[in-house]
Amino acid sequence: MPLLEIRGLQTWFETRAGTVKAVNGVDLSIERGETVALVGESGSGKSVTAYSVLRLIEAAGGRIAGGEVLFDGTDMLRLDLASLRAVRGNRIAMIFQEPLSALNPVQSIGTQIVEALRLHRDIGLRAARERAVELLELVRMPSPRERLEEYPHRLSGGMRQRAMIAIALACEPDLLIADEPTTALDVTTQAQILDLLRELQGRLGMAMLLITHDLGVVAETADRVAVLYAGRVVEQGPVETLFDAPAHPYTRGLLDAVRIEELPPGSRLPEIPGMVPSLLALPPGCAFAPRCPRATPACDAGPPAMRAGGEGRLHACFNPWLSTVEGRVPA
Amino acid sequence: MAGAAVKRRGLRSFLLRRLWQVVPVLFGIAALNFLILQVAPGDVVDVLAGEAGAATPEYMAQLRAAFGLDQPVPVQFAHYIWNLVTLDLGFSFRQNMPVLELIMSRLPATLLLMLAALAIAVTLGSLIGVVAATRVRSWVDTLLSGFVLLTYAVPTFWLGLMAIVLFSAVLGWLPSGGMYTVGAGLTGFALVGDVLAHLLLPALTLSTFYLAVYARLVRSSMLELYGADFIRTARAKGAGEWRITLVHAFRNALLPMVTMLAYQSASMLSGAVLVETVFSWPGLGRLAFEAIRTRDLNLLLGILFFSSVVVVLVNLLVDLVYVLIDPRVDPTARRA
Amino acid sequence: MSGIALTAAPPAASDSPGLLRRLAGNRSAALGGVLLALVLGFAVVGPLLWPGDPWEMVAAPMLWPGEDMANPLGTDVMGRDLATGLVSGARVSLLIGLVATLIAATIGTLFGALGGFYGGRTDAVLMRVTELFQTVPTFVLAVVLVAVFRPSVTTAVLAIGIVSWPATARLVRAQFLVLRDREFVLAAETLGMSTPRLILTQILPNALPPVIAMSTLTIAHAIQTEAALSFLGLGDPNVMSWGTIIGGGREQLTEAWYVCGLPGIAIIVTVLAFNLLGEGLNDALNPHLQRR
Amino acid sequence: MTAPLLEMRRVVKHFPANGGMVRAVDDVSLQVAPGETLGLVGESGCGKSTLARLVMRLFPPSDGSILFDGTDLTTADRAAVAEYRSGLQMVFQDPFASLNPRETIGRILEQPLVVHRRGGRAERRDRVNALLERVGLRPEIAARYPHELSGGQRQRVGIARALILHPRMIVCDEAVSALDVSVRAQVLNLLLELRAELGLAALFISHDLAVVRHMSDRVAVMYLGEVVEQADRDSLWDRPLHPYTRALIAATPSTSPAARRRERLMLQGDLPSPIDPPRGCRFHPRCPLAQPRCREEAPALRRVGATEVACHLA
Repeated sequence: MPLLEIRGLQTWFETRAGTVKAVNGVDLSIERGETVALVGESGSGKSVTAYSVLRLIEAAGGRIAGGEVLFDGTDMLRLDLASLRAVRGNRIAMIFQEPLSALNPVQSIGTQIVEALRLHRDIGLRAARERAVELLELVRMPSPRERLEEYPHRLSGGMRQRAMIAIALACEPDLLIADEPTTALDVTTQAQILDLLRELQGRLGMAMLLITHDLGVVAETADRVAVLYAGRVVEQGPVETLFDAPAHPYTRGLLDAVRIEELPPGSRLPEIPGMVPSLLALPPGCAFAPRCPRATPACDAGPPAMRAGGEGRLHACFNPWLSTVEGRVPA
Repeated sequence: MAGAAVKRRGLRSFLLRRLWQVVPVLFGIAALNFLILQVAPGDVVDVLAGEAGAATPEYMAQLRAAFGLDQPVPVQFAHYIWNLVTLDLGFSFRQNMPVLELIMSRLPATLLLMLAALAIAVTLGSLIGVVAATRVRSWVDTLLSGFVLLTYAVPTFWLGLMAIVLFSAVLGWLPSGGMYTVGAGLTGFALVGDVLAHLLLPALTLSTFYLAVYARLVRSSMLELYGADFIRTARAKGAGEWRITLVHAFRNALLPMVTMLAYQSASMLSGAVLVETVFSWPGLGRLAFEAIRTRDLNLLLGILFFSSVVVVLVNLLVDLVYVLIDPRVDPTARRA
Repeated sequence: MSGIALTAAPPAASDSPGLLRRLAGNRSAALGGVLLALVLGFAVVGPLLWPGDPWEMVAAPMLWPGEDMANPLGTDVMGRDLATGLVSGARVSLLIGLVATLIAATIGTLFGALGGFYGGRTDAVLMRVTELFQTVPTFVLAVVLVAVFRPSVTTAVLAIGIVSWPATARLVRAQFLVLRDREFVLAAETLGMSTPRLILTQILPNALPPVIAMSTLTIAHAIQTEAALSFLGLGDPNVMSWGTIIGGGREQLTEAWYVCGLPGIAIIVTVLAFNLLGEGLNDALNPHLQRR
Repeated sequence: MTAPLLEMRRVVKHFPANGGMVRAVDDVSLQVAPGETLGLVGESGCGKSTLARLVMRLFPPSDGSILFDGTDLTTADRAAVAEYRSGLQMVFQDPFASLNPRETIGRILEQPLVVHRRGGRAERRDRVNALLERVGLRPEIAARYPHELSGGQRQRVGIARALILHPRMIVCDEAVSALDVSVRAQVLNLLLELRAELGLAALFISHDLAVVRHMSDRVAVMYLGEVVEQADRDSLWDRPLHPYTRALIAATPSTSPAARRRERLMLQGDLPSPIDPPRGCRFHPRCPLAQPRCREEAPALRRVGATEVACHLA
């Protein structure tokens, strides 16, 4: 049984203009100790999916309209609030994109770690503070004991994200959801944080759901990847084979567009024509069809189902690039 | 280095620097007063001594000499400033007392009224604000919105008058004016109780507007904070709604309220003038009313200067509170 | 006393054609508009229904409203007709409210725009002056000004205008500070646009909407201040305003509370109208709130 | 080498800030030849945006001089500045903030022509339409307001605005950072085409080294207000000399499987504050190769082969 299994998740937002179907039938599973990346452009529904797992989406104005989120066999969507809270921060923890705004500005780092501990563990204040120091050491925070008293605004961006990770790891979760954990950071700091996450994940044996728009981050961090487009997973599989030979035209287009360094400088970049469809009025068929170079009339008829492509690969496309031998053809 | 230690050390220098910043403000207020005197019809001494010959001609002449009215304006200004620095606010002929003495005798009553009104406004205001925020769009919330709108529209002095009609004249529950029962000779707890009974109506009247302001402010900051990232973090940690509301959201919602407090200390003093007039509360406001009626302009200017000083001091206090409750404010940094 | 907090909202992405429609669809704005129309109608039509001098003693004193249909709203302690007085008060209130706000908005916009655009020393000086006016209790200052310069409609307008501008100045300054560094303003600057043109065509149109909304609230506050001044006996001795009637009715408060009560209700309705309108405007002009 | 179109000579920009001086740009000298693209790369706070604004004359330098086509801008008269303004235009980062929300697209594009008194009404309209078409937008869009456009469309409008005066050089400050990958390629292609077609010189500023490399002939790397390395594109990419440049290249995540197993040069710590930057070499607290000398002595830019580098050890 996978640690987390998302089936047919639908998360909608009601707006004046109509229903925004931000997540429209996402299927995804994560095994214990595995890192799965959920990758997509803005508006693809990757963050909404992540928030739906912990049901944080309701406070953000969204509504889970359908599907199941099975964590260790229990459906998170059917849990009462008390049981849900017992999972949050305890068995599933989360870190966010903007560490400065994600940390309470008027509480010290120590207080915020201690809170995370004491919400789920029967532990005294003194012991909790000692544990907090250990956690800060674990995330390689320089001079951890002094940092307990420090407030978020006095730390650098990288240190804030370390503090955030320490809070998330307080109860040794089985699953860590990382929502664009390095997007707000500079490249050199990003490398440090990704390195840290990789190392901690291996050491603690926890699974990780990494939400990112950066395919490079995926390549360097994840075991498996799921590519989202307009609220659906269009392709998923092991990172190495998927990135080597993407089956879905969107995945291929995305990869080509970012592999700038492999092209001769100044040459024309492969581009995906057009733009992302409005989530208010999705086409009846494949959402990518209007931009797809391989589209056929069949693509507009109905949405393609997820099909197996071998080697743990899945794709939702009527006309995939299938020959793995042929490899990636530079456009 | 631990932030707390830095903060404690920074506090002293912060206070000193803030005190130093008060000087130009006071100077500005004095300049404003002087400017009013300069452009006022008639000469300064006419204005200061009040009309209708309340002051003796000798004193008028003495004043003219003291102000050096034959001197150029800058010299006159220097005189004026010197008088203020030496706390010489002049003499009120109507009341036959030095202005400063008059003001000091009335100050405690005003401070008592303001503090009472403030306490009511802050406690009830935050309570209503928090409740409304946790139940957005419920009847409590709608009721609050209506109450707030109405309160903004009701003139304070009119509210006071109507309160007197209802609670004193019709129901007879509370006294209609004054600070204590004259001639009752009460002492100890009886006196305190008597003053409290007299205080209740004016304090409630004065607080109503601010109560609405704070309730609205707390409600909107709470709502904004509910959408804040760190509240989401708290949820993701598994914190319960009560914990989120009180420990995370309300603690942060206090900050804008404290800022608002500083903004409104001046407004509250203005409100006190009217409320004291309505309830014959023997404070600065009542004194101002008497000064208006007798055209005792010197006293009026003294009150303006002195009440401004009170506002400056209150703002200083609020700044200090802010430094203590918001770790982001660096007391060693200059003002942004 | 303007406690209705108007934050410096990010400049609106609204274009005027949609504005009226949005206003009409906004409940507070619609209600405010109706109330304001009532007050305006009262001020315009009133003199036809109740002509005459509000100061004239026309009937027995302290007639209760409805007691004698010749004086439908009753008479005050001196036997003056209350309806005539209320009409006069409506005209005075609206006039003083509008003109004082015009003064305040002009000074405030000028101060805020200059400070926010030029920053540095100009801003520092202007902000010190603004702070000074926010430190002095505004009503006490207005009282002193009117008392020193003799009560009249003109002094009241000037005094209220002079004490009401700091909030506008702060708002405009905050808007300008934000807009000054917006990329579209920088883009206009790199085109070689002259400073006046930059301010007038790029910044001001984006900074004004919240100022307009705030001005509506300033009118409401100005009307309250005028009433308070008149109540204290600092009204124009030749003009009957709502505050004057309340001040006069105080002496017989318990016997004839309606003398104070009616003009108070008139003030409440008028102020409510402007507040609602201002709030509606603020919502309609503020895309930040629209999204909710 | 031909006479440079844009030349910065020892440009310094300091801002007063809370408790000190931000040394945003410190003694930077750069040149851009006609038709050449200079790439400028660095992390947040390295001073690259300040440099762009200095070049655009949005504020004056604290010291040093900026010459465009041989004219010193710090001392130029009004006419020369107006000439300069039309010769050098900028494409901004945020497609949502860089267009006035209260003006139509047509008005936004026409404005530069009006300000510089070019052409009659009809001529201006023709020019706007032609340019809209050139950047891949339909002319009907001229009647729309910015909020009705997508991010990619807005950035096309931003490019059109920068080109409408026929500039000789454009400054692109993070011009594609706010765009999604699929749209980014479209906008970069448009820039490449236009540059070739119009023979434009460009200063291309980005935090993304791969993008900068793709767009530029030469690349300069900035760290804490200083240029630490400058070279032609290929030398810098293939043989980076400064440890910071090497770390920057190593830290950029790559999708290619080969890159996954490469040896990394991992930097420790975070960027120091530009207020009171470190003494000696500004990079030494984070440099894995730092020597005692680096703490004491600030290295000057010197030529090593085809590269200029500011490092004692290079």
